[in-house]
Amino acid sequence: MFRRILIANRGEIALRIIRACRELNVEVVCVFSEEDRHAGYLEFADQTICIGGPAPRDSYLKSDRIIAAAEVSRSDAIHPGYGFLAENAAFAEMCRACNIEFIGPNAESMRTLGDKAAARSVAQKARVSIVPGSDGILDDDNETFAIAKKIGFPLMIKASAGGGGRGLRVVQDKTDLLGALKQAQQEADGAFKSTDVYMEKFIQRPRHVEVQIIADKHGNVVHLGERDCTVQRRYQKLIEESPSPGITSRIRSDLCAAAVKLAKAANYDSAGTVEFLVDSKGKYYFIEVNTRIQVEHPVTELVTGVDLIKAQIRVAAGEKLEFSQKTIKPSGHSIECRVNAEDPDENFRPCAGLIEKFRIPGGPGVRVDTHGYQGFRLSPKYDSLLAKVLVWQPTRPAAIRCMQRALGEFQIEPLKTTLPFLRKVLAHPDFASGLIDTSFVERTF
Amino acid sequence: MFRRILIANRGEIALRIIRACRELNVEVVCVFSEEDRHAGYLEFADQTICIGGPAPRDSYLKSDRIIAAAEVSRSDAIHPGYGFLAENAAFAEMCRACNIEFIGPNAESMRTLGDKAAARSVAQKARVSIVPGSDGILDDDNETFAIAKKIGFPLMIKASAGGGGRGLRVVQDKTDLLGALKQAQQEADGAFKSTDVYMEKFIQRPRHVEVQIIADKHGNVVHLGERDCTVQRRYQKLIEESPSPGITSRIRSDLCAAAVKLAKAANYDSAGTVEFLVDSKGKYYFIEVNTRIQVEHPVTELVTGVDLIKAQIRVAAGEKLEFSQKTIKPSGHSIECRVNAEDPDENFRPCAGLIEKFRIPGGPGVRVDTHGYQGFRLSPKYDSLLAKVLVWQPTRPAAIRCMQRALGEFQIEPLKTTLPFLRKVLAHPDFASGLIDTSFVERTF
Amino acid sequence: MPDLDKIKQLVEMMVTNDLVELTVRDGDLDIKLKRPAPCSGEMIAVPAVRPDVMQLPPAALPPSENNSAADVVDEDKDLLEITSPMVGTFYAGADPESPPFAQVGTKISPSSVVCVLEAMKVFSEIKAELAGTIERVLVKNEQAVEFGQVLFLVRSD
Amino acid sequence: MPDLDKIKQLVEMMVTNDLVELTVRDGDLDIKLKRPAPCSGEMIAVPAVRPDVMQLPPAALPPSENNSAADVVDEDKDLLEITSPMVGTFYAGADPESPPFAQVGTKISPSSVVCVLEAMKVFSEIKAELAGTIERVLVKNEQAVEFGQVLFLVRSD
Repeated sequence: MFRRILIANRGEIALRIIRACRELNVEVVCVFSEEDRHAGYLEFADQTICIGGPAPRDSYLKSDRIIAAAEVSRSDAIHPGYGFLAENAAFAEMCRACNIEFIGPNAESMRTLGDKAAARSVAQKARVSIVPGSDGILDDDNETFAIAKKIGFPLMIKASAGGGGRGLRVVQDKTDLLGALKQAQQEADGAFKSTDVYMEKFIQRPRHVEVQIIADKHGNVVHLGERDCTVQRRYQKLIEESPSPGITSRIRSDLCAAAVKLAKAANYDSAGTVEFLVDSKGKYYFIEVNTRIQVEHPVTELVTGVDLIKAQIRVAAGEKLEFSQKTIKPSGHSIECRVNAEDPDENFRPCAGLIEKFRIPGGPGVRVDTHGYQGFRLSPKYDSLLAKVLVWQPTRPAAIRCMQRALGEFQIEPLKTTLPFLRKVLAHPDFASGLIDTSFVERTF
Repeated sequence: MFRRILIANRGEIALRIIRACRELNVEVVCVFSEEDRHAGYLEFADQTICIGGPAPRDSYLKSDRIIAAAEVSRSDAIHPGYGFLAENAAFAEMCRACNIEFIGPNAESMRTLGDKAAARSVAQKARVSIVPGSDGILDDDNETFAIAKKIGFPLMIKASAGGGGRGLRVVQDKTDLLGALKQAQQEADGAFKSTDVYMEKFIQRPRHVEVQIIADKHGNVVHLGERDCTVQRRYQKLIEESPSPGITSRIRSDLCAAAVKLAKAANYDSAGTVEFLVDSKGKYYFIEVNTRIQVEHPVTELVTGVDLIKAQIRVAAGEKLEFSQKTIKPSGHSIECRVNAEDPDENFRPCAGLIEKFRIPGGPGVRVDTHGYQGFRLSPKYDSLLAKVLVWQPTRPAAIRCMQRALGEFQIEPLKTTLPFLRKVLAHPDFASGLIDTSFVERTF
Repeated sequence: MPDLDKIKQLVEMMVTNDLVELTVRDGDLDIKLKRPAPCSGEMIAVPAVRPDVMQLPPAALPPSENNSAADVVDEDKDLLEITSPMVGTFYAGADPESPPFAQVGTKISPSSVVCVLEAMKVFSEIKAELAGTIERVLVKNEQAVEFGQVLFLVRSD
Repeated sequence: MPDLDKIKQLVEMMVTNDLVELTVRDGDLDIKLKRPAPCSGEMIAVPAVRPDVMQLPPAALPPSENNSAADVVDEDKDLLEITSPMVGTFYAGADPESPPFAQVGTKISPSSVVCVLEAMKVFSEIKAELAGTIERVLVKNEQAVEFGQVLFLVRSD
């Protein structure tokens, strides 16, 4: 096991990693930006090192300063958390070149899975179904028709340089195909100075379901069940739960098996997440792999009893997994709500400032992960995630009631937060029924 | 299910019951004394009713006012929590006579088990071993020798009116018996104006192990495993855990079976605890039954996944138990530490006053039950229990590390608390080994 | 009369420099100025009085039962209070047909019965324990009352 | 009426020196000034600077590495600071045998090299960027320094 780990992150995930290190009896070094100097979680580190100014590019993204901090503090590993440098393969290689273990997958696996096209090809080789698409630019009308026929309607035409919906057309049947193609090309040309467009199957009303995997350096890969992250707003996850209320146990085991196959095919050797879209008919499509720990990892911890951060650190230190697929028996139901310092009445505008009242929920079945406290000044310079409220109960209805109770107890003043919004979602009959798709929030609220 | 429950208690257990009611979708009425008017947990009740002055005899022990409060608020049940009226069979009968369900066992069962002699005789009938004793006053020397021979040495002679160690003698062998008897009688006469003494086996270096049971009104009795409460100071439990680190699985199943037999013999129909002493050779002796929910009940909740308060309310409402002995599968290890507002350096003198800083631990495996918060003024009028810190981990060593981490995070200022003391206990090798007895704290610290 | 301009200058000095008290005495002249002390931050330490934080289905309670002694606005500090010595249901008169024992304007002596409180089927006559004229009745007939709740405000004669 | 100018001076004296009360009595003249006590509740809002709350086995860290910029006592507000622009190891001289670039009393100009910092095997000469005389050296040779840590205090000439 490592003797001392440097945490190259901040906020709730830094605190989460500190907690894991404490329980592993590993010393902790925290780097911080000038903006975070007075953050409470730093009190729990054995050592803290200022690495630069408030802007991430001046501190949490400064790989050389972080490695220098690991060197002067004689840390033997760096935990990158999520975001910042967590999926930067070059940083991982730099760490290892300096004899500091990067707590994450090997760089090659990270590079492959981090590249969308390469990950698709790994998935195809592992016979994991991907979202059918043109795999290239559409430049010939006959070919376009042929591909469209293969993919099936409805489909999407997307600008290669795309983003923000520009150069994007949903095509319902083949009579509209060429017209939509031309429109998309023109729009793409106007927006991105490129007429390059490609084609992809349009997954109708999908759920977002992801599988947690963990692998060691000895070839063992175990999945820890799935998380359902269908409640999103503008691609930001708001609520996650496990098990998914929208898939059958048959699909569940298919997804989990696919995730393990993919991880093995990519020689994966850390904690990671394989993301899928599942359509209303239960057909699933691999979309991407997150080669890091995720915000919503505690959902899985609550149903499996596995501490993912501790497990991730152990495998990074070369230990074999302490459990096998057989010993993992998920039980009960877990839900996570992200409490962001954002004003739901003002289009989720981030709010920052001094927290004058902060009473977190507690009692049975409730877990709160937060770096906030009464007297904490939330910085406007970083993301607005203030707390993760998690519950575990034997059944989903009980978990929903427990979450409603916990959200009701949570008092934060004077900052605006997403608490009132989350309470509305939890009380919504469609959420209770579980029969929702990724457009639920935007359609409903 | 009840429509509205009145909580006849205060502090952390009132909040615990509020939480259970919220999750059961039952309305909550809280009674409070003038001293508790501004307590934060009252904010979570649907209705609050002041029932009298600060002294418990003027409020929380005023059965007539509590029942009147239940009547005016149209509550259909009263939850007594622990302490106060929780084990008062007359109060339970009064409630039921007023058509208000008392959330606890039937009065007869409560009366029988609440009386030490009656409970011993129930245990004997159910063939559960009890601490051998004279079952009456020692008034004949020959008989005294005969009983002593049956009980075995060492034994204790105790004043019937006793307390505080006066009139108490430990006798190592029979040559000392008559001398000790005379001394004890004289001392008892001086202290209590009564020479009545009785004899009981002296259990050497015992552990305190208790079994959680729950029974419904349909004859179903289920045990939920044991809790080890050996870490005590002056008969006050400080740390509880489950499973017990000091008994074999054979003794465990014997204890649990004995507890179920006893509960069945007494027609028990609520949540309760059967307490045992276990000596160093693994021999166990029934001591008493607590016919109420206990402070340390969450320890059992964490290893079984059963919400005991919700289950207790359900059976009081006439529902059948949702689980059977077969479906209860305790897993992992749980520890509770009681954080009292007491100064460990000043002989555990209670401390009260304004809490200016209160940052509770969180993260994986940690549960905190507390009615405290930053800005809360702890009253000197009631008991000093401020928070219960609980952890769950797959193994006992991991649970100890997790608890050390959690106690390290807990910041309370400026009140003195037992936190530093608890940290010392958790770090002690004898606690880690688990090989302790009820004198551990007094011998060691 | 001292120079008003100078007083004005003193006041400005106070405000600019955040003084809370200023006294000048010079011979017959005696000027004393005071400003309120700023909020000391205690706000943080004092728990808010029960906001509606619960988002669960609201309780369908009879609305009149939600009064508590703390809610009574203390409008007139000179008035005396008759408070409830118990928890129960308030009855203004001996029975539904009878007139109330005490209404606004009723003169009372310490031994006057002002209402009946019922708890657990037992009806107790409540005496004024003080003398004066009823100025306000703060509870309605058949309303539930808690311990210490103010029932009447009385003007001492 | 006393001299307003003198009162004004008294007030300034109060503000500058953070007095909360000032009374002057001289014959008939009697002046009393009061300012609010500093806000006492702010304590709650400001997190304490890392007390040793962790009770777990303490880290066996080299003691010299525990300095942080925040710990440096700001004794003299007139002194200028030279801070570390990076995270690394501080070297006072070009090599172990060489004398330090800057010691107490050393005169420096903006282009003077004051130390070498090493990070990831790269040695960087750090320039003063200001002129004056070194008044204090706050770090030891081979000590680890963080970003923004004060290395030298300089008296401007």
